Amino acid sequence: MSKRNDTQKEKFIQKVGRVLAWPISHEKWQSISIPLYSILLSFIAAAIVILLIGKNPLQAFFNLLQGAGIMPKPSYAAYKSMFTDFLSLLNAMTPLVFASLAVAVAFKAGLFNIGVSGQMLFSGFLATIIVGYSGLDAMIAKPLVLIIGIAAGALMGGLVGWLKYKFNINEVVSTIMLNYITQYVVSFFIQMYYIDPVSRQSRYITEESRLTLVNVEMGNLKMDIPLGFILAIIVAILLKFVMDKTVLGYEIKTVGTNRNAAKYAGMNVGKNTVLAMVLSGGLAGLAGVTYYLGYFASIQPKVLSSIGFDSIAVSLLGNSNPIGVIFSSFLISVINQGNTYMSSMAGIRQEIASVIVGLILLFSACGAYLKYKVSRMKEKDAERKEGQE
Amino acid sequence: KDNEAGSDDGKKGLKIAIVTSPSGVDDGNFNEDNYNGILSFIEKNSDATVKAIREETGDPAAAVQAVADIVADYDVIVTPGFQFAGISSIALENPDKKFILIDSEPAAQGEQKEFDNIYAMTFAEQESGFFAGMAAALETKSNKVAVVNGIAYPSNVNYQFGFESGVNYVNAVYDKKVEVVELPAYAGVDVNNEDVGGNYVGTFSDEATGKVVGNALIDEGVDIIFVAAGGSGNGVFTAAKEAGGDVKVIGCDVDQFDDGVNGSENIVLTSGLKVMSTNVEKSLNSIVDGSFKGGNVVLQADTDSTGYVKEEGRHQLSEDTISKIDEAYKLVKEGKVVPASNFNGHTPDKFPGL
Amino acid sequence: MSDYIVEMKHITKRFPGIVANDDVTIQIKKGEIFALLGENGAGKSTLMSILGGMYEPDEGEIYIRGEKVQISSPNHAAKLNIGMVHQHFKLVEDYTITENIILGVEPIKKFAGLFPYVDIRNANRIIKDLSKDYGLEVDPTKKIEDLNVSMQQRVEILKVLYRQAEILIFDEPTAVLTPQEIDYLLTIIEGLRKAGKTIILITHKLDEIKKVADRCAVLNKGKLIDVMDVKTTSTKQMAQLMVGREVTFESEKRPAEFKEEVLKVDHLTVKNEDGFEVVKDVSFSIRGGEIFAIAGVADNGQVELADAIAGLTKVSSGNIFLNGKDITNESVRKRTESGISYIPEDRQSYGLVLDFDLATNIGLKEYYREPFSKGGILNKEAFHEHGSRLIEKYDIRSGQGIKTQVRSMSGGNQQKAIIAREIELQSPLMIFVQPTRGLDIGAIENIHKMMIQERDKGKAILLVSLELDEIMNVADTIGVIYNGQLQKIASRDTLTNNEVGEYMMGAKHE
Amino acid sequence: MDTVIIDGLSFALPLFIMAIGGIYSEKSGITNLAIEGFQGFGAFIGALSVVLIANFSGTDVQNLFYLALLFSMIGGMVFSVLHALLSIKFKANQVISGVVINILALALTTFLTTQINSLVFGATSDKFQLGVSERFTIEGLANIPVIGAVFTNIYPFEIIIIVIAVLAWYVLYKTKYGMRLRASGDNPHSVDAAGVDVAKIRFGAVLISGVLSGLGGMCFAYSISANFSSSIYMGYGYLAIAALIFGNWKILPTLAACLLFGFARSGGTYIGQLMELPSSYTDLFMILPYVLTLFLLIFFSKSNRAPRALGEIYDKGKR
Ligand SMILES: Nc1ncnc2c1ncn2[C@@H]1O[C@H](COP(=O)(O)OP(=O)(O)OP(=O)(O)O)[C@@H](O)[C@H]1O
Ligand SMILES: Nc1ncnc2c1ncn2[C@@H]1O[C@H](COP(=O)(O)OP(=O)(O)OP(=O)(O)O)[C@@H](O)[C@H]1O
Ligand SMILES: [Mg+2]
Ligand SMILES: [Mg+2]
Repeated sequence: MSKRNDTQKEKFIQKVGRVLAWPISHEKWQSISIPLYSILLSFIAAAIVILLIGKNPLQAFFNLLQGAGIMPKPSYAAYKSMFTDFLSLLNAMTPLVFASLAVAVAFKAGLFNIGVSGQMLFSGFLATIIVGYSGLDAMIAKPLVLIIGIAAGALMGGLVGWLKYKFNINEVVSTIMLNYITQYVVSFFIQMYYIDPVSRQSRYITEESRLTLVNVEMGNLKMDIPLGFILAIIVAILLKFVMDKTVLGYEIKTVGTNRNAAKYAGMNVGKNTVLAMVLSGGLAGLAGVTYYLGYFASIQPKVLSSIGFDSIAVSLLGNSNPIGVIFSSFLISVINQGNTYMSSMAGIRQEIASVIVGLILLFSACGAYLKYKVSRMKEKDAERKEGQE
Repeated sequence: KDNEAGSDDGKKGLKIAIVTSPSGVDDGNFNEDNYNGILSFIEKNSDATVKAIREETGDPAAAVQAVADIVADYDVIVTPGFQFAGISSIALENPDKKFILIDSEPAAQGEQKEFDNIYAMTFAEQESGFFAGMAAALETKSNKVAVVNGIAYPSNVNYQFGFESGVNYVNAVYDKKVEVVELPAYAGVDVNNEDVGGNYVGTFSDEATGKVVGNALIDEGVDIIFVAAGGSGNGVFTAAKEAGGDVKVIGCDVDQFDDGVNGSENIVLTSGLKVMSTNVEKSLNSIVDGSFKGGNVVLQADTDSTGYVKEEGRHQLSEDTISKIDEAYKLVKEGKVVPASNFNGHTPDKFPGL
Repeated sequence: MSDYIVEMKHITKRFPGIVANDDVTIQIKKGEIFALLGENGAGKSTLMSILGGMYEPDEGEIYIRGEKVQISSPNHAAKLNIGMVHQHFKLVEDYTITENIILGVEPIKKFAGLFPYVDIRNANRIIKDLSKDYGLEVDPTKKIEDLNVSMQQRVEILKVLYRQAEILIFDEPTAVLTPQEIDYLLTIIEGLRKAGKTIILITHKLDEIKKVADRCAVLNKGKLIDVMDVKTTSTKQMAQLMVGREVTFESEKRPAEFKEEVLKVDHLTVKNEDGFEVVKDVSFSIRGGEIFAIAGVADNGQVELADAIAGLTKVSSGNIFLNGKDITNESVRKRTESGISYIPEDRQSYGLVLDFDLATNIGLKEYYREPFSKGGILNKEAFHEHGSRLIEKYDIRSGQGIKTQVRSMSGGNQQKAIIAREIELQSPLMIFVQPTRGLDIGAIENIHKMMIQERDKGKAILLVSLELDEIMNVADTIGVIYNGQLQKIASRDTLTNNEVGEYMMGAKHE
Repeated sequence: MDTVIIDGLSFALPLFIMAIGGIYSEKSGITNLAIEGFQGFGAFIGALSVVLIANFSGTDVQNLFYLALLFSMIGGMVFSVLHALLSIKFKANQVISGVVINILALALTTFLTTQINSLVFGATSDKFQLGVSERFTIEGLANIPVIGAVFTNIYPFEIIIIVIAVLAWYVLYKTKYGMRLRASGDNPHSVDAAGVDVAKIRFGAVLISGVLSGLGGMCFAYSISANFSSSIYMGYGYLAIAALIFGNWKILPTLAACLLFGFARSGGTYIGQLMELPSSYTDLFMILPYVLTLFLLIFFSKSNRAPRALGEIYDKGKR
């Protein structure tokens, strides 16, 4: 009797499982549907958290979108509109895209670049002191900032790759060490030579060298135009192409998956390891300059941007796929950007936003499991059908 | 405490927002003191509301952005901290909004340094430092006292010079031989690149190094330390607590007595104050009664805006010490004693009233 | 009670795209040696994995000693006294032999009556004794990473015996052993039977079956074809049943026509990672149209020699010439381009990227040039086309064609994929290291044919094999390696099996 | 000079115990970047528990030192369940899981600290105030020149850590569980084939790592600031990982690495004090441990080898 009940219960669970799994059961769409599903789950979880503290989750999410410039707010300050909010969203998102791409590239080569923050800081700092205070013309300064950013980041990334290849130094350790070293050294120089006593961080860079055009007046709006954003999109698409369609990408992936086989196939493992880190570092450098000379215009001493760590998770959420990374960065940026407004309107503490981000990342880390479960379920179904025939 | 006080948004009262640095309005310290001023205002003006908003990076640009994000929805924005100096641009764009900026002057916009809709208050830190220095010099048993700061920004140097002035004042007036201990390795270099001595941790957020500095001073025989070093100061507190015995600290900015609990004892002798809450409340009142006037003001003892804690149960000063400090307080108020600050042209060894 | 100790009835097991076992029924008597035979991918390993508790069958029933069981895990199988010796050893390299054997069934003692600890010392003794009893002598305190393959296999067998297995499954135990080691293993297997154990043996080598097995089941594409009595069946019949056509064991081969010298190895010395000389002062040359085979017992430097020629290992002294050009310090890529194909010994960690699909793996060596890529841009079409062609041509079987993830392919078919790729490079020099390891006889025959075909096209072929039969079968010239040194180079026709065997053991010098 | 040793030890030992946790996890095959999160969450729970107990029982927080340590271990363990679930049950990428957990730990503990302070204690504060830990000196031994400093001004937790470290060594190398654990990190298939549940072993290892990290976090909270706040997330978790990799995943060499960090840190400060450079130079001395590590790694990394199966998602079907 109870046994029968059990099987009925089991069947019911299976049915529920199948219904729940249906949206992500189509293999072809899984690379999109699974992250979406994870996000959905995390928002449900976040909604529960918000309900628990006695607020209305729907309103909160709506406020989040309003704050991020996706939905209109009921009132705007002078010179502001949904459009300017949206632009600042893009502005904030730009470094995150670059940083996540940096992580993704290294990841493809089987390396964990935990040092994105350090690379960002290093390149941001160099660009700041070389160009930021130089008074160069915008036409020269902006490209120069990009070049210095890429070069500095690539140099530092390359160093990590080289240490790994030459001395077998685990890149997780070397990047952690370099993070600290950069943080302290840069802080030292800022405190000694570049400090602005009022803001207590490095002096502001010139408008000309800044990668975001700030307070551009158009109509009755003042907007911040993130030049780096367009670059980020182009770079992501380019990277996607490089990874999927070129010899370089193929080599990096092979080295990342099986070093021995790569060597056997005639690939230069050392070169590819260093190259992947150079690429990753270069991207981190871009993240650095768009952050310190774009979104911001100065550097806080002794602070490593948390973007370096967030990007690890963001890149996973985007499946280490450059295009996916654009979307995942967008999502995380919406939450980060919208949260001030959400807090103001819904009276929910900002920390909740971090908790939501954490939840999203948590659920998306389980994407592989979802995929596995679904395919198992489908196998079972297929077998059952065959059995019946 | 919820970060929403007052009640319904439907009412017509003053809509206030307070935007703070990452530590939030419940940091039990600087931000909270400002917040308390608002709450106290709301208690008397029950149709007013306040929302507390925390900016998470602590970066000035982000801080300004956070204000810009929400400015449309409020009448008054209270912004405690130097990070918010940049709100002057928003103030220009939104002349119908009022801003109360604490502990910083607004960033200049072109030539303009003062703004009609920004009331920016800074405090004469050297005065608070002065009272702290007197307290230390009067209470020390080892005749060695010290001040620990974060970085040699003007506000910190003001505290340091004020403290040293206070000690020197006591030495001169009450014929004591109290030494202000300075560790050469932690000498500060001020914004004009001048060596100002003192004990600077080098950062406001490193408790560990703060503790190292605290321990080094205690090793030198110092028994009273004035701590004006932000987060790094917690480390000094810990060092004092671990040292036990007679080592005491003097808090800074707000009453830090609660942070001094050490088992059944308390290590906080007293605290040097910036009186922010009442000043915030005052200027909110001025908005309501229409007397609000923008501008940059330095608040001093003459408005009871600087001082020290002598409230029963919140300090461990002797009656005698209190009366001596209060005497000096009067002189400071009257401008007869002017403790040295970073840029007022006086030095701790030579200032009016010494 | 039934006569059978193991009965697997109507077993069906499906994997995506393939039915690995299709309604298979086998019954095994206590105390017999039961052989399983079948082409690569026929489902032998799968069937035995089911018995060993690794997989659960989709359909069918299993009876052990007449009792119906559901074997849910290897642990459960061990409780039923079933033990499996996998072909890919499951050993902890960092551990000693003892530690590996007792893992999971550790003997515990207490220190000061309080702190339990694993009693290694006692276990060492027990294992020493056990290994003596079965003629599997080992030094229990040695680490696995210091052992050669045949020793590692002994550890696997001891592991099973230590757990008191009555039913022992061997999955291709001889594929990695030298002829001498094989003989030894077979005696051990017979000894085990004498000790009352029941043995199931998967192998592709018919003479081994003939030698020790009592009965033999033949699988084909997941289906049971027949179970026969080994005594009354000839190897030819078995082979025919398995492949479905007649198989010739001797390769037809015209006399060789030697052309220009292609490879010249001159006083080559190679050191391993620990700085130990593993190839010592080796010199030889291969002409076009020649199959030069290196005979030798495993671990005598032949793999390092091949690696050195292919550029995977650094040379410490001496030179290598290809078509007269010194390539000693060239990169792997340069060598491949100057004309070297290489089938490495370790197919899974060198020859293939297991996580990539078949088409990508088949293009692994040519991806950077036309038509696979142009100006640094890959051409997926070319990969697919090339892959499909080779799958067809070399009869590579897999669940989903060129899109199959290589990891899911049977070992034999993985090997075929590598062979196809390397032969298609059409390099003047082809290095084949153990090309037929783990392949079924049909496939072996095919590969031998192909090697001879390439030879006849004028290619120089360097064959490294542990199997004397294979060498005697296809080689034109034989070099015997022992302890890193070439003991003897001579024409195939001037050597007998025995002579080569003696050189291989280092018993005879030039 | 004494302070170099005293401060060095009080920093090195908590780091060491966290690194041992990392060794457990990584030796079992699970990459553990989540130490940072574990130690923070552990310290959070430890601090919260004693603050609550003190509040409701009227005891002085000062006397709850050992309870705080205990609860921090429990807290670290509870939080580590997340990493275990994610990387073992849900087959998530372990590095990512670690990073996500760190992000979550920071967000959750800061949020909860202020929330609980206001809801439960009606106080507005972003920290939990702890009592300070006592320190003691072993009289006779303390008088030995130089070495004496080791026995001077000891935090009780230093002794506890050493005892636990010995215990950890014993379990890892002498017991059946330890043997299976190390095997799981080398070749999980062999462990599986031996009838041992790899997932369970690894789950246990990650939990142990949570326990030890929690303890480490609490010790830092006591030794540095005598309170719990988000400033506990100083990157020491990552430093512990660097130490264990530097120590080649072995307990004793890892101790050496931690001591190196500790002494280089306090030594750097000491040199700074000796040279009497102004405070702005402190930053330069702070890099000493990290530069030293990088430099030494150049010589020691060649022979470094991670557990063979580290970071691989164990899937029975795969070989
Ligand atoms: N876990 C699995 N997932 C998917 N397919 C599998 C799996 N295991 C085996 N197969 C497929 O099942 C078929 C039978 O494989 P099996 O390993 O049993 O063959 P085999 O007879 O042992 O071959 P070989 O002689 O090459 O060892 C093969 O086509 C193989 O690709
Ligand atoms: N994760 C997997 N997915 C698909 N197939 C798998 C997987 N793991 C193992 N297999 C298949 O399972 C089968 C059994 O593996 P086993 O270790 O017995 O090797 P085998 O087939 O005998 O290989 P070999 O030919 O090298 O002896 C193989 O066919 C292998 O390809
Ligand atoms: Mg098989
Ligand atoms: Mg096989």
